Amino acid sequence: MNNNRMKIGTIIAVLVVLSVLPFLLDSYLIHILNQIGIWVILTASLNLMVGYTGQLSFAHVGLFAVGAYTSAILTTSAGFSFWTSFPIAAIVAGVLGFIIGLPVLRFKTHFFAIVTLGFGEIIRLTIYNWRDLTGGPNGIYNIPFPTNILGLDFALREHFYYLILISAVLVVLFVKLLIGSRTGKAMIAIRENENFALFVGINTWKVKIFAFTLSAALAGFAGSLYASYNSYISPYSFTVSESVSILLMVIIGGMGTIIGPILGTTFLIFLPELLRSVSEWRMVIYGGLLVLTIMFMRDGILGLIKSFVRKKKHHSEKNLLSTGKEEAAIAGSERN
Amino acid sequence: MGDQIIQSILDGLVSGSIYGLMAIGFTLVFGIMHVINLAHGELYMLGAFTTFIMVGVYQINFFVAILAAMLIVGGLGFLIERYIFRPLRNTAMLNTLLASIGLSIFISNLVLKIAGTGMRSIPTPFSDKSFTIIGATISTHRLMVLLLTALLVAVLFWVIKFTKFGRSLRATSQDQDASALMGVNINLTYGLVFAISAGMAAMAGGLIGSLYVVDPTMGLGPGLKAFIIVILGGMGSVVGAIVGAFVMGYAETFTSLFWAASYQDLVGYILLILVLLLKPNGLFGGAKR
Amino acid sequence: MLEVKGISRFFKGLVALDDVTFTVKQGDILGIIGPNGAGKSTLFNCITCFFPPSKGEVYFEGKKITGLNPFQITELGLTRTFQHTQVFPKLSVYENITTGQYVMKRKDPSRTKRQLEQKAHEIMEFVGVSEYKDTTAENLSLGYQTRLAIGIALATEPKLFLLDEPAAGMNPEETKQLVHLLREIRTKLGVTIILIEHDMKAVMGLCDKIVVLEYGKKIAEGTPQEIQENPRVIEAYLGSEALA
Amino acid sequence: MLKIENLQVHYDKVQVIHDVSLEVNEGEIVTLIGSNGAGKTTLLRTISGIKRASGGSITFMGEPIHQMTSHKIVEMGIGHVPEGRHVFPDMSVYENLQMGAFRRKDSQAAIKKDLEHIFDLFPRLKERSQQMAGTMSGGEQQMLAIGRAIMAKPKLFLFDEPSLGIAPIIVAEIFKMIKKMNEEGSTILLVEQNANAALKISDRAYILETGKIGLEGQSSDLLNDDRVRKIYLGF
Amino acid sequence: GCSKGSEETSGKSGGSVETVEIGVVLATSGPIAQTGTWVLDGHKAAEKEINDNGGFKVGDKTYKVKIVQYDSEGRAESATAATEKLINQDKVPVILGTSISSETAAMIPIAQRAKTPLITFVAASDILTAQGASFFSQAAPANKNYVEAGTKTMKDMEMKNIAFIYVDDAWGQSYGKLYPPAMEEKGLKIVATEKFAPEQKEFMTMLNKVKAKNPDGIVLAAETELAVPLLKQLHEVMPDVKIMESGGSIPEELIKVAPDAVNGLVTLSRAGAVTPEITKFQELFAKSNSYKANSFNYSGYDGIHFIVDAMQRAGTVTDKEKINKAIRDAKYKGLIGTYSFNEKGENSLVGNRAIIKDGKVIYQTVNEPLPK
Ligand SMILES: Nc1ncnc2c1ncn2[C@@H]1O[C@H](COP(=O)(O)OP(=O)(O)OP(=O)(O)O)[C@@H](O)[C@H]1O
Ligand SMILES: Nc1ncnc2c1ncn2[C@@H]1O[C@H](COP(=O)(O)OP(=O)(O)OP(=O)(O)O)[C@@H](O)[C@H]1O
Ligand SMILES: [Mg+2]
Ligand SMILES: [Mg+2]
Repeated sequence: MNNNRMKIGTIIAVLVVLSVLPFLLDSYLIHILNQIGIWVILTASLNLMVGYTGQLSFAHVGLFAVGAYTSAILTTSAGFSFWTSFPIAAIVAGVLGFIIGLPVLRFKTHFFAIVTLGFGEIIRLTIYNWRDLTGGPNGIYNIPFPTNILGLDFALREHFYYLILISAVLVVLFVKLLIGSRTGKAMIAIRENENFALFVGINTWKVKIFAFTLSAALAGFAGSLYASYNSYISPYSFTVSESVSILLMVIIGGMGTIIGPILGTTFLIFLPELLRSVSEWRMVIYGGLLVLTIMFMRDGILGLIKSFVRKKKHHSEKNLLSTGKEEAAIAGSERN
Repeated sequence: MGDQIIQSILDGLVSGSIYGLMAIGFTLVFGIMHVINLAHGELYMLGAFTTFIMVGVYQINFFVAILAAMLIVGGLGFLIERYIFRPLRNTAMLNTLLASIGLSIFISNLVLKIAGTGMRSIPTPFSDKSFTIIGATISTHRLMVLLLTALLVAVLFWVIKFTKFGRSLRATSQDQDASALMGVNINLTYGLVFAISAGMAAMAGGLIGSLYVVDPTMGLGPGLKAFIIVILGGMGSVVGAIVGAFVMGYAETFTSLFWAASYQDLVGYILLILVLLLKPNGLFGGAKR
Repeated sequence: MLEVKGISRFFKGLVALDDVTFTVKQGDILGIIGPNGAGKSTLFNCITCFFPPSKGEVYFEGKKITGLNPFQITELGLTRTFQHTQVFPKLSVYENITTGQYVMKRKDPSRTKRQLEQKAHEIMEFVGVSEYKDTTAENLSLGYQTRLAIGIALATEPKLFLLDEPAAGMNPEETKQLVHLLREIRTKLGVTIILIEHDMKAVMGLCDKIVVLEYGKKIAEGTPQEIQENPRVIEAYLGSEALA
Repeated sequence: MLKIENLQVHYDKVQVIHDVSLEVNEGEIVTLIGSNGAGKTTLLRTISGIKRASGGSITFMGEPIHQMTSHKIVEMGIGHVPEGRHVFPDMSVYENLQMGAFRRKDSQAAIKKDLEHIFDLFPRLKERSQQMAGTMSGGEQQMLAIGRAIMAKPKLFLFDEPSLGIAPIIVAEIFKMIKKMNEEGSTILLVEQNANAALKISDRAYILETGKIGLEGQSSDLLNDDRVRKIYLGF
Repeated sequence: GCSKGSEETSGKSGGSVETVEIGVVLATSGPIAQTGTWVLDGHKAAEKEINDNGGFKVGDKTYKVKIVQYDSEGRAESATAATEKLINQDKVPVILGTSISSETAAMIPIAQRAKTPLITFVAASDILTAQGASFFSQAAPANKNYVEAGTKTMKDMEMKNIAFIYVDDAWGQSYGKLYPPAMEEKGLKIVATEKFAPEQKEFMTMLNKVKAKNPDGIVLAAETELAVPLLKQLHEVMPDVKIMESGGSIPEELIKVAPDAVNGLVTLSRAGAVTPEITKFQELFAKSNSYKANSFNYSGYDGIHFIVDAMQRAGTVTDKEKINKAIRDAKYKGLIGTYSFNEKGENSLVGNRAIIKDGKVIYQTVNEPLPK
């Protein structure tokens, strides 16, 4: 009980600090925070698949792009405002996620990873080549900011910050509630042992497609925020290397936890910014630090913090793409 | 058109073997160590640079240089396995995948930092002479690539299938603990596998790098492509990797011939997905895993 | 309660099951024995729809279940354990059990969260893993993993429970406890049981009826007494000094 | 031949073997029994170097081996039939057996001869010599695992529950075989749940209770020990 | 570097010399780092020159130049973050960048909002000025200005049947749109059109397909990195064909890496005939760099001088609005021509050309006859 109260207290304190930041920081730092906020939504959505359902998706940057482009096209060519376009963007990305999910979710582990990577790239290349609709490599520019509400002027980084903050908090909260639910438990069971999950009565297919669709819709939502925050989007922002970065964010933070991806996102967006002062060696150091982080923080940043706090005995192996033992085990049971 | 199709068949063969050279090394590490080494492309780049330095700067014989590059990069691969992948062994596969991503960023930027952005090209001893086979032409250099790939595949296939070392590789890939109980030196085996894979990437770098240009970012595309091909072919299978490479090579060649070269990647990905939908374990993937 | 009608299963030319037919009565414990590779696990896989039989059908409470999905069968009240014990490796014992309760919401929506929690504790107590409540499942020894697997299965509240060699790796005392547990499962929970087991003491002591498979064919069926005296079974499976 | 002194083994921070000392003399069959989770498997894995000890020592033929890597230990002559069989699933039965002889430097002919010997012992393996081991039934795999260990011609065998999941008729065979192997000169450390059978064929026995040696003695004595009879023999 | 540079005094030559920080965003790592690095080297050469000469005067004050450069890695996210940092933390009065259109396009709205002049000397895509940002100016010769020079050159090279091959990126696509009508107007016949992906290294099939159409001239639009493998393979397939490249490639680089394949190649160029200023710059450049200056170095060098000129005319090193106005009103003669802008921020630089002959590069305007 006490523990819980402390947790809630911490969360409220963090939220209070977060909400006064625009009064304390300059626009550059607010911009970085805004980027983090948008990416937190994206990584929370990816975490649903990777961390909780155990499916290594590389399609999320593609779905993010779909959200961004839907929103951008609606607001620039069809006269929609952000407020009407973002739900549509989320729905379009969700529907596309569902359609992609139908064939893709039959695959597991590497095959799932590579097929989703394929779909992500197909989305990007379609955007790249469908010039009439998307502007092709030229991208879409002059995407309007959300129209002002509640006295907030979204052309200002500091004001947009609140929109992003609220969205991110809501999405993270939503993910947390979902994970606590029966469906969330089913997702975790699938991650742990998919074939066995069937035998405790989980319709694994349905749960997976639900998770994928939902997570696609969240990615689409993040995309629509991204488009109207930046005013300009181009297919160059949605490449495989971006997929890799968000995956790193989820995992380095500590996947399958709520806070992990937030920490990871913050770390991996701040790190290169901090390194700007050593500009010459920046990317070398970044790459080296990544390797070291993975080698010495198996459970991600969150794991490291936890082992400092010594609250729980840590789990040494995370599950995704496990060394293949479980699969061998279940395959064995099929044979024996 | 007929001539062009024959020519394209030959072109596809060359493209396929170029991809094959990359993919075999990748699939070895993947199949035996269960490590998805996304830094494979960077090893290829290092191979090209090493060859370049030896041939371009020190005027060493091209073939000797490639051989030396294989040894040097192979040795580096051994060290990488020892100090990065071994500590991560037996943890989730994702860890090694991520470490390899970090490694790839590290290596390519380090080379960029040291060597600068400039492009280089490796002088080759091959003459401009080309051969004409039933109306299609192929240069000496490309013919060389083709033959070397064929040779390498044959040797590798034989080693894995029929030698004791090959058997221990397969055993280790299937059950590490049990192989240790049979007396297989796991650390050495993994180190060698990684070294062989790195050496092959280096050979590809020297041979192919001299066809194109050598620069610090040249590994990015081929590394990813190797991964895709390996999955397409069926992971861990050497034959699969080769067949996958040729399927990819021909898909691109014919896209280029009948449509436009710029749609190659799109077609490649669609093909990958279609193949996996029909054969979920890849073209040569076993029924399991 | 369960009718298995003429089931066959082929693996690339190998006949793993050959036209096997039998029935199980409500409340019975049926034993399935046979030499290694006789097709016992394959039979379980066909019944629980892990994969379909090549021929034949299975009826559960009069309803044809062949062709259904495993999760549907679990909902119907048929559940199993695996020869190669299956659990959710990274979850705690308690979480494993509650995951097993997934279907309860469908089966009996009236149950409250508290009731389910209490039930989960009862199950852990029942199968004897309470003291490992917070241990990660993969760190349990094999024997305890087997118990946990039984616990997970019980959490789905099955009417028919199939166990594939649960006593493997247990010592006689533990096997005794297991036999006791299975009896209780039958009497207290009213669950019908099908059991694959090589431990003859357990099988003979527990089962009402035994089916013997060899090379995929049913070679005998009867009470433990009949089976023990069946010369064909002795020759194929028990061996002359089996019960020594 | 094998001497374990004050062995300590940890998984992460949890200690599962506490101060265990035991000894196996040349030519003996020594049985190790204990309940689930007592640490029997862990002990065997530590002997063959797959798991590292955190304290204590293991000496084999006078040489300390607790720091050696497994392939060295295998070379010194320890063969291990692991719990859960661990055959190579995607290799044929034949290749699995060949893997058993991996460290042997004998001629092909000698190896071939031993293969035939295994096939005599387990005709089922001969029948299925080209089948992928992973598709064999549990019992078949167990036979294969034993056969594979014999192929290495070790001086000391570690058996981890060889009767697990095996039909009674074959269990009897396996125990007979172990006895026979012993008579032909092999030393054996046997972990078994089927304590009755194990104690009958063994010379001495240890009882492991949650990571500690609870009892040790002549097998015949233990067979008659009340506590042992109740817990491990089921009388 | 979070100092408020314009206020800070640098103690070196007396107390009165202040430093002006000029913001630069360029991709110096990532897949397209080459051009950015060249431009940056040009910037640095100018910085050094100005400071070695004791700085520059605005009104009666003397200032030194300090370049604050951030790497954008080829990623729009990094470019925007760098821009925000330059504006809000380094508080630079003006930003130069980048060499990549997609990055620059993402930076424009930020600069516009912060009313900070942004000017690119390299990114040539027409989408940049299309945003209609008053604080953005494009000082790179636009593609449409090159088309004129291009068609003229094709005529001069006496190409009859032309195969047109371009890279399928923002820059190449704009040629894909611009060239065909312009060529048709000039009576130049296109027998084949091919586009390829920027990642592509293998061109055999495409080239064999082109070869089947028997062209006598090839018109290329490809950046140096992409052009090299393409030209090498082109040399294998059609050793005798005439080739014109449309200004994406740096001839000195081509000679360096593919000497055999590029003999006789004509490439459009931002730099024209070698002037005394260019010669002087090349000598200066050679002092601190290990390679021979190329036209992207020229652009970088021009960039810093251009800004200094604008500040001098604006009479301020801090007032961003005034500096921006001075930029837009410029008539500055640099190494590659005279920079001036229309109200949309488009420049009026024209295309020149460079001819590779026997390992040498000959620069000229398109009005001069091609060397024999
Ligand atoms: N997936 C498969 N592919 C090929 N053959 C298989 C497969 N699964 C089982 N078999 C074969 O079918 C036969 C029956 O296997 P099954 O696992 O049902 O035996 P079992 O009676 O359970 O034996 P045990 O008591 O040893 O567990 C065996 O010979 C086995 O090798
Ligand atoms: N990989 C592991 N990580 C953490 N703990 C483990 C691991 N493997 C085993 N243990 C723990 O070590 C203890 C001993 O396990 P071990 O497998 O050696 O027992 P055992 O005597 O072989 O039991 P069984 O008869 O069930 O096979 C158990 O408490 C088990 O939970
Ligand atoms: Mg079985
Ligand atoms: Mg054990």
